[in-house]
Amino acid sequence: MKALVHITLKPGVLDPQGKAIANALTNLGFQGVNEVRQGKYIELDLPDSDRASAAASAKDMCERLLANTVIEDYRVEIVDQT
Amino acid sequence: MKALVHITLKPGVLDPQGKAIANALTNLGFQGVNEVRQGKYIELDLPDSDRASAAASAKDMCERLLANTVIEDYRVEIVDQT
Amino acid sequence: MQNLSNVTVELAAEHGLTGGEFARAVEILGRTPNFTELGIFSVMWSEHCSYKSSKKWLRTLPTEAPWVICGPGENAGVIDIGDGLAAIFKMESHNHPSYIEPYQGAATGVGGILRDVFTMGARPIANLNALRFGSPDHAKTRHLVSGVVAGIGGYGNCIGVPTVGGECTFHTSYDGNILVNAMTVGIAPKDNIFYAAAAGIGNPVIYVGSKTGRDGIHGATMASAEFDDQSDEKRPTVQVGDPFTEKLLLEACLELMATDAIVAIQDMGAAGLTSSSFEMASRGGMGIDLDLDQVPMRETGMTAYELMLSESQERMLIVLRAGREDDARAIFEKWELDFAVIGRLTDSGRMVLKMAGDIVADLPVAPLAESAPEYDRPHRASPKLDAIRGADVILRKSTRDALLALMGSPDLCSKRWIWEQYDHMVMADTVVRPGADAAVVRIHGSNRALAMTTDCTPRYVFADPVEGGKQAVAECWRNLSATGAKPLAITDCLNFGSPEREEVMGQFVGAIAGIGEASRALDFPIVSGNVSFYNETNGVAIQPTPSIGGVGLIARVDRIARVGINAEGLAIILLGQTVGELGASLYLREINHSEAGAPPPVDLAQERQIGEFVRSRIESGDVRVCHDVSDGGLGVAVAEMVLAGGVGVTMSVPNGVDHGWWFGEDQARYILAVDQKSAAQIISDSEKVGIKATRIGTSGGSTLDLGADGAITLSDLRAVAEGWLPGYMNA
Amino acid sequence: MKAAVIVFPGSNCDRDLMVALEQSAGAAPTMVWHRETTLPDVDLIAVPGGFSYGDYLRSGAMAARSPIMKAVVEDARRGVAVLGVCNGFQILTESGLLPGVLMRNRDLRYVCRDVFLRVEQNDTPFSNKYAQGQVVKIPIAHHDGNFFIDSDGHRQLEDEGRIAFRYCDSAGLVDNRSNPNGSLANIAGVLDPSRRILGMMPHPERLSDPNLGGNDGRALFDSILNALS
Ligand SMILES: Nc1ncnc2c1ncn2[C@@H]1O[C@H](COP(=O)(O)OP(=O)(O)O)[C@@H](O)[C@H]1O
Ligand SMILES: [Mg+2]
Repeated sequence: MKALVHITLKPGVLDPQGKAIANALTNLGFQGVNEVRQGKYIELDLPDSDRASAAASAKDMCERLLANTVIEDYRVEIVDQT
Repeated sequence: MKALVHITLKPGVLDPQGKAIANALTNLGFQGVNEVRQGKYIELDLPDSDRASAAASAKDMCERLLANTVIEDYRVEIVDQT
Repeated sequence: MQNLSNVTVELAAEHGLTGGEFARAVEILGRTPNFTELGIFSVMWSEHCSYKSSKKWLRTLPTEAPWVICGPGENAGVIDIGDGLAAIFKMESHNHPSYIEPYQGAATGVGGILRDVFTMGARPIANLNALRFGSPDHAKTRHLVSGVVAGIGGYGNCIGVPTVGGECTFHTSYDGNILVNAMTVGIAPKDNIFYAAAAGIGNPVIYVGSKTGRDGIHGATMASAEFDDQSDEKRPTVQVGDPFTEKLLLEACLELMATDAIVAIQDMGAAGLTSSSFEMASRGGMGIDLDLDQVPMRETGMTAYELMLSESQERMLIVLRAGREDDARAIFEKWELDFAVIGRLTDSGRMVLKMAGDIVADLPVAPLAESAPEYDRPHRASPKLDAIRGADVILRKSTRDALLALMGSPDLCSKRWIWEQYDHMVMADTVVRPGADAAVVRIHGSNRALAMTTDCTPRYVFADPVEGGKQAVAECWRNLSATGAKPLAITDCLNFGSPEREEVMGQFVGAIAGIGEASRALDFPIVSGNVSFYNETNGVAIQPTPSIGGVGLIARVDRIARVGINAEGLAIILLGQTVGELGASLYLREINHSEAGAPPPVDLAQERQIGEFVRSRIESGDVRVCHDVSDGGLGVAVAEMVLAGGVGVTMSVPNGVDHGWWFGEDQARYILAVDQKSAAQIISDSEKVGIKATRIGTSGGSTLDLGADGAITLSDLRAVAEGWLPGYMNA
Repeated sequence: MKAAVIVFPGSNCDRDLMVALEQSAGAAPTMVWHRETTLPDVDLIAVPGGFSYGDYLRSGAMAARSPIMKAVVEDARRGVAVLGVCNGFQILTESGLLPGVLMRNRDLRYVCRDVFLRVEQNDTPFSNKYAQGQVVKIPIAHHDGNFFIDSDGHRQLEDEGRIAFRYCDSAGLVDNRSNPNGSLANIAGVLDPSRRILGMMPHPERLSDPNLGGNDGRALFDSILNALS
């Protein structure tokens, strides 16, 4: 099973990278970009054979390492191996 | 319109971050994690009012700034403002 | 044996081998090489690995001195620095990869040169980098500067080696071919240096570090081919650097080196497993059997060809004493690195590669190395140009305005924006940080230090390759002397266009002649180096750029000179002759938009005499403030001293001088700032030995007072000098 | 005073910190490898700068979950003093010993240079040899030093006097121009409620020797010696 994990900053948490990207885009001539938020996207190739257990372990990984839950939210999606 | 952009390393390109995360997960006791790949996830809040033009400008942004197309692939998805 | 049939002259040509080279390969083997063997021939005989166009000339360079422990030919040069220690250093180019992918190209350049140094047993103590970018107006320049600097910092900062110096200049000739030259200096116990010559039949060959992927296959041939308009699209796989793994590899190798398990060790750089295994075997006159199935692989389905040519980073090849495998394995496992026994040394004199039970390549080692092609390419000397002096130029700006324009020009402005992105203090031994003539790094736990710098003035080399070659060495020597260091040895990184063009080859031959002459005259031997040809696009070559990296020794860190004028009432003294040479000067280029004229001639005897005099006065403690005069001449040198120390100067300008006096780039000159008492003594001492010494000003206040030409406040000067690069990068 | 310095595989200021501690305390600290699970009996645990595990994912994240950090957290809860410098600060926030996070620098670039700090609290084991409000020069070298905490957390830090150092100019002025990385309220170092745990981005160990361009970091190590022996 594959777990696709999105980690994003919680609303209200400052995002220096997103802000800098927005600036750079404006400098490149893209007008009116309102906001940019940068997060992480992690693909995990897991040994679990059913979706529920894969989802549970991916969630556990997020809680324990992948996300800093003080400032970050995460979202896990399970897909069959391609 | 909102553009959701996924930036991932091209297949075959070394992912030092993914490798280190996989190691750390193993050390934390998660068994059998085969591979981890880390990418970026960027949310852009764009001024465009139709999907086609939002997609086009997001693609342009990827080519010109967001992705390093020598080693990275990108994927753009357009969603209505939430 | 596989693929016997499909290797043709055409396929060989695609691999960069000429018809003659291919014929020689067939002759050596007594048959047509298979595809894997062709790949091996192509990288081993590439310009990058074989030095086929440069060998003849490199042999003419002086490489010996009583303090040289190991000259060119090994991974890096080794010199004796006393107290049982050796300094190990080298500079290398990573030009083409950095143009294609600036961050990773520059990062892996740093990674590669670090491995060259620690593979010999040294702990790296400093990095430097010499950078050449295209015109600031060129569309790509900003992106390249930003990526290269971030990449150098990203790698060096993470591994924890301070990046303490370098150069960064701009010229339109680099628009399509930037130069990224990285240098590493390390320190090792003198009696525990590691070499790459394999020995001991039956000894195991070990692979350690990262796994092998399909990275940068054909990097070595890429580094040996010119660009054309399509190269942007071709975008060959570039390597990605992993500085964290390199840090582990460094610590693990040093740990293993503290035992006596290693017979030979060689990093896998350009042409990866091929060149490392071949070089080890050929240096030791050994044969080698490799079982490619044992190579740690990152991807599935890799072929022998790919495994042999991959340029995956952070890997090493080691020959161990038989029976020490387990000790070594334990160390690499502790550091969480791959470790595999992939072969044995043999007495066959052949390199035999096996995969899945088949022999996939079988090549004779010595013939392949010995009959590597060597060319005496036709070369044409550059035409001699006339000198240009003050009287020959139209005055376009006042002294004051010209000085401000120069201080704010891309080449002369402060490079703080760059070095602040480099951790230049980690290891807590950086005594003189970037921004001076040479960086000074203390030898850990002692009161001694090494001074180091990189130098080259490409516009001089372009105008007159011989004088330019001399000047690069002389300036390097001078920058070390200005800190009080005794210059010991140099590494060079020779960046040129295509050697297949007579005028480029002429530049190369001329520059080598000049470098050799200066290095002999200054007792400053060349102990390591690198050649990078084919730096050209659509037939337009870069300005010839032989970067010179120098290392000197400081006996007492409390007896060094610094650039900054930091006290009031000091006498400012100029040592050396001023004729006012403006040919090929920055003044001419920036103010009069002309790149004409002969560069300033280099008088090596004077260079040596004045440099030694200066050093003796720094060593005696009489001189604590000193700066050499180079780009931009006297005016710029004084302005830099004022900015570095924060105290102004009132110049005493001799009567009747013109812009040649202010901005001429005459060589062999230093500026000292000393107290009044020592001033008289120094002037009379220098005159006694025939060194011209002129008092040109007095320190004090917060302006640089140019006499009749007006004054500049320190804050204006600082705003101009510090403003250009950040302004450019943030635009 | 007995000290331990934690060594992660990518630590690169471990030696620098050891030298500075030894210089003040007269005795070399014990170096403790990240795979250990217990610490020797010490008065101070120092977590050095560097790139503990390459600083991949988030600075300090993987180090905070390494075996030795369990022991560090336990000993800290028992009252052993803990100093985290640079990456060490990032590790202490990731492990929950200190509040807040260290995000990417405001302008996204790594920055290495001397900065000025104002000593905001001198009644701690780490700063008793400085004067309250003293301005000191100490270098920074980091990519992720942009301190952030939510407004309640910030208020709490201010109210409880737990901001140890703030970035300022040479005259002690704390403003946006003297902020090198975008840190909230120019915060350069914070204390835990017991004031026995300090995390700071600047590197006092790098300016503890006049040959290196300054000695203002020395007093921090002397303070520790003074408080803990
Ligand atoms: N790419 C760079 N990396 C680090 N330091 C640099 C770089 N470019 C320039 N510098 C530093 O800026 C200072 C001035 O450089 P330069 O003008 O080349 O000196 P000089 O004329 O004495 O050779 C030196 O201290 C040099 O080390
Ligand atoms: Mg100089």
